[in-house]
Amino acid sequence: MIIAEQKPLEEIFKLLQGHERILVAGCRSCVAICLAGGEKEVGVLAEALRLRAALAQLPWQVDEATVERQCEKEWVSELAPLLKGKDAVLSIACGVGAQTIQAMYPQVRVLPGLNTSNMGAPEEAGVFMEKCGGCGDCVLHLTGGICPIVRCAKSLLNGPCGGSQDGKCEISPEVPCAWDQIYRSLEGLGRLELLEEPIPPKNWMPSRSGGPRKVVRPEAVMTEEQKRQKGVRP
Amino acid sequence: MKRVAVIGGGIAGLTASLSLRERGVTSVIIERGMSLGGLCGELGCKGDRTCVRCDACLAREKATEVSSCPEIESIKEAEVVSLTGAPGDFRVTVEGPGLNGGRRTVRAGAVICATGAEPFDAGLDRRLGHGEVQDVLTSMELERGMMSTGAINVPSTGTPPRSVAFIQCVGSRDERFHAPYCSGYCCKSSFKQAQAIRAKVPTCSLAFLFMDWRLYDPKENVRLWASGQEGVEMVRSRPSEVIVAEDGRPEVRFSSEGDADVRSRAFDLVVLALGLRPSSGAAQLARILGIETDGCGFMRSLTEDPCSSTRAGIFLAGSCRGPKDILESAKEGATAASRALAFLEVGE
Amino acid sequence: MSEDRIAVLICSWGAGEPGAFDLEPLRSFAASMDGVLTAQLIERMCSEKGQKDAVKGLRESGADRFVVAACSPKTKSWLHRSIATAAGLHPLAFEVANIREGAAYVHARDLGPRKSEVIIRMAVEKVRLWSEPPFEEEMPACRSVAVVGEGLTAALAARDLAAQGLETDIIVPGPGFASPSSYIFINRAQRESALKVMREVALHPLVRTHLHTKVRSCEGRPGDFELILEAEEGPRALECGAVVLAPEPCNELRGLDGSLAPEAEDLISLGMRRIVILPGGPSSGTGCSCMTPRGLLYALEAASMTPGIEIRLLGRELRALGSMEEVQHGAQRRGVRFHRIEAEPSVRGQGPYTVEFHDPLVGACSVPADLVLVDSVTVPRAGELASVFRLPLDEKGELMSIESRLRPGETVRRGIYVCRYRVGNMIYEDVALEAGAAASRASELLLRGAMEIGGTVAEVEAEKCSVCLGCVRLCPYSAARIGEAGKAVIDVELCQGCGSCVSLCPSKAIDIYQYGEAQIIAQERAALGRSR
Amino acid sequence: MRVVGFICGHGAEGAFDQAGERRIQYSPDVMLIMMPCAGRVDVLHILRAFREGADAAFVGCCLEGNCHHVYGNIEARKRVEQAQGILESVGLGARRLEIFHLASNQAWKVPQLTEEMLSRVQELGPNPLGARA
Repeated sequence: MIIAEQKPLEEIFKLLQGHERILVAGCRSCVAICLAGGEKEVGVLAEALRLRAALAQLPWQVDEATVERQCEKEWVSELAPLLKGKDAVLSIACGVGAQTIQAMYPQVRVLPGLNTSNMGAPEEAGVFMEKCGGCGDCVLHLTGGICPIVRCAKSLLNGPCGGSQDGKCEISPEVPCAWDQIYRSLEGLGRLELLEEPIPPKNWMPSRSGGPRKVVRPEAVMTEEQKRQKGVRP
Repeated sequence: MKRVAVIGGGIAGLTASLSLRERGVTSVIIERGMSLGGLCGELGCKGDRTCVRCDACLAREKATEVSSCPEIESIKEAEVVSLTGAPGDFRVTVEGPGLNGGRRTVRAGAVICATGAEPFDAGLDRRLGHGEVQDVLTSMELERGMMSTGAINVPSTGTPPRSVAFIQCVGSRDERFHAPYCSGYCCKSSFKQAQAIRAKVPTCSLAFLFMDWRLYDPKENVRLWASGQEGVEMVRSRPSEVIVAEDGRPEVRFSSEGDADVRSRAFDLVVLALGLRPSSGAAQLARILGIETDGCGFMRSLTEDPCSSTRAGIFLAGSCRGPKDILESAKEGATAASRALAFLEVGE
Repeated sequence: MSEDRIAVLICSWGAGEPGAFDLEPLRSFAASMDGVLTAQLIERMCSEKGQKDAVKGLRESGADRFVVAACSPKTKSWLHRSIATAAGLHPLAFEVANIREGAAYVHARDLGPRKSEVIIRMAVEKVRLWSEPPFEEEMPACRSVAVVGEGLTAALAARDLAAQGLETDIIVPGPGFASPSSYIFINRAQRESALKVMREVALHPLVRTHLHTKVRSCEGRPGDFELILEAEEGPRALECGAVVLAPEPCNELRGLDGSLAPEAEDLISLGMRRIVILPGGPSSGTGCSCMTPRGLLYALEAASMTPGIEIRLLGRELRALGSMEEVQHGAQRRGVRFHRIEAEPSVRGQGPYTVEFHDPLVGACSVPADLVLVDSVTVPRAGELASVFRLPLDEKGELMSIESRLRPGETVRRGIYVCRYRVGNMIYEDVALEAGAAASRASELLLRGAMEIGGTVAEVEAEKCSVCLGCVRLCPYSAARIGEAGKAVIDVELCQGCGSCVSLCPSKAIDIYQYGEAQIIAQERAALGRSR
Repeated sequence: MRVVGFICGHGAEGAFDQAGERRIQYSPDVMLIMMPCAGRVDVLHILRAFREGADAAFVGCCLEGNCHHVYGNIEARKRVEQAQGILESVGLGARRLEIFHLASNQAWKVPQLTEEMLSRVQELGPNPLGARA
């Protein structure tokens, strides 16, 4: 899932300068689960903005809304009635959500209330860890199910660097060395021989280096004819 | 007859009554004092932000619960004067100021005796200076301060102490006072009082003068605690006396293990950790109930069944059958309730 | 004007003794509130007449909910419930405005009435938003108790339960009851009565003993559990209303080679005249380095049977609570020696041994010994039982109960009770009381008649749930789980109404009856003088 | 001055009740809202109280390690810390919010803690939002 965290309140206050009618928009998906942008956080942030407005005598009028998935048009269209007269949407979904709203409602300014951080998972309640770099060329089958692209600070593909100390990464004693973990995982699987096979230099084209990526599932794409029959406008 | 007379409204009696009520059995608590809670109710909370598990708050909580139960009647300021009838259908007659001088007879299928124990009268051990040397407090007097105002002050100055000595086993493990037994609760209690003092006055130095340190819960490891704190001493010793030092403070004379000399040290406050002894009137009550007492004057219980007395239909719970801490008393209250109920089942 | 139908009942003693302050202005204040159909002064509400008046007032007014302005809700809520029921209302359709402990008793005379108004206003605003919670009285589906254990503790618990007329199933992993470790008995009489209890229990008509059987899982709820038992002939189900976990503590004296201590009476014939008993130390399960009753009892037994035997107990403290003190004196009189040691002793040789230690009273000691015994206690199977019954373990690896709140034997799962020991000081009495207390809790649950289910309970609005698992991870009672529809559900039988999940839920999908979100906000606004 | 106290139904309510039983006086500016457990207290409740004009707020709970619902008071502490951060950021100040640990037999703490809270608010000045009422 996508992990995000709220921007510091002070930064959000600055973002909202000059705006009056504000909608705080949350999402019930990933950001709710990582406690950054669900309905509760929408409420808390809205309440903080109202307090700030009252104390600093700012003209802010704050409304709240939370949709199921802010990255999908059908859900985002629920916001339409609430957007009437608004001059800013403070989106506390991931960047995808904020962009979806902006794309659908070009007349309102969409401001990001969160910093979208990574793709990860909860390690334990309240602790979220990056797990996948979305590099577009997965090697987990060679590395014991542990991603060297994001879990190694240097994204090394063929073993640890000299900074690996007692199973920890040199960037911080808190961070485990991914290659130490990979070794242990393969050892447990009885597949240490996989380490003998060098992983060739990585092709970063499927990653961000190749520009924005697009995934197409032809079996799900409606044909032009279907779109016409269904009345979908291009 | 599914009604039980519970003699004593301390923690054991309260728990017994509540436990019976849960099982649909009504009870009458006969309490000698003016309020429910017993000895436990005279203790103060010893926690600051963190609970030290002294369990003192439970007297109040259980007493509140009991007074909110229509199934439990409590007669305060009254004592049992006679017991007639037979097991399964007793008649307990009570008398006292709570009945405006009158008498009342309560019918009950069984009786749970939970009369508790009393703290040792520190004045009897004259060497320890209570009542004669100023700033020598009993553990109960210290508790009273904590309970009513949360304050821990040196009586003569009204300010918090800078040094405190705890003298353990006062009136326990002492043949001179017919108390050959260990009272069990006092190590724990002193340790918790010490924590409360530390929480209030972090710089206060503490000394425990003890014979054996008897705590079970590893969380209550006093040595571990002492070793992590500046100025906490564990001195294995039974002090010989407490006298008035030159500066007017109480001075403890003691010798300790591996040290042939007798030492003298003055403290701002000396706390006497009182042992428990049979409550006054225990012997008379035992006679009224027709049950036996042991050599020390506590109610005697059956070997196989610690909560049964020597007479059918009369059950024992808590310190009346020997010193207990709060939690043990509660367990006994619940167990005695089971035994009483089992007895009533058979009776019907 | 709202269409709410609220009644306000003010007890004449609600502000303390009548006359403490004039309640009439308070009554007319309450009567003036929006949606309040009637506000009445009730003469002594806890009297029989007061209750009748209250019921009559409610009935005549046509109110469907009410506020009681009286003393603390802690003391009299049963009374308000019965008033509600008698008036034909939901038993929880009321709110208490505590104007006595909350105002009259704690504020100066002139301030009490004003504060009482605020308190009543808060209660009215709260009750206005009251909605009917799931609430029912349910009889336990099954009134039998499963006792899981292998020895005396289980037998004692079963005895107490069966004596109260409850059917009891004892689930024993082995071929029969383990014989109790002899050192928990102070005397022969105790040993005999233990054997008697075990025999009696085995023959009791209400007790069924399942040998060679283990529990594989435990599902269900208080009053209606289903255990899956694993026996030699295959798995089978057992219904029960409550469970008592009574693992038998194992307290033993063992030689350095791991063999059990010989019977005290055999020592001489084995050629063992010099015996040293060491404390188990932190690794033994006693968690301490103390002389315990077990060692003491063995020493006493050995010393009384064999004059001239030389027996020493080593340890930092001597734990002999209550009457065990007398046992200690007895042992001392018979020549048993006690050495207090601060540091670990060292043992040399292969038998005979030499034990070296430092006793502050005597100095450095080096004593020969034919037999060195180590005192150790373990409570077996704690880990296994914890995982089968989904219970937490404490830092020592023992089954956790919530004793600190004086509910002996209770665990976080209602209906499952546990015997806990003060390992390191076990005597017969401790075992009997642990078993007694846990059995008592189980019988309280099953004999109380109807169990109340619901009331203050949390509920998930499935549409809003993001299935973040927050409530599932947090709930101290394991009442939250993901239901068949793929959304969180809170089991009304298990929920104890703390509300932690409500304030945690990132999707505001959970609310709690009796303390609803809107109710709390309404109270806040009322407290701060905001209009509705 | 107006102080809103969210109090748990065990230790804290017990202490306030005991204060009543013992006729221990405290300021009528303290308004109590009963909670089943301190774990019920939501950041939203706290922030809302300030928006409605409270000058200070506190959460009263059982002593740590003695929560009747195992760890509701630990949850409350986290909520209070979160809310304190927000109060600081919006400019009201974190010191207007406190968590109090109270055992049911600690009535003596009630006047001490509430007085302390009130004198602190006196020093910080009233909540500017309160004037709207």
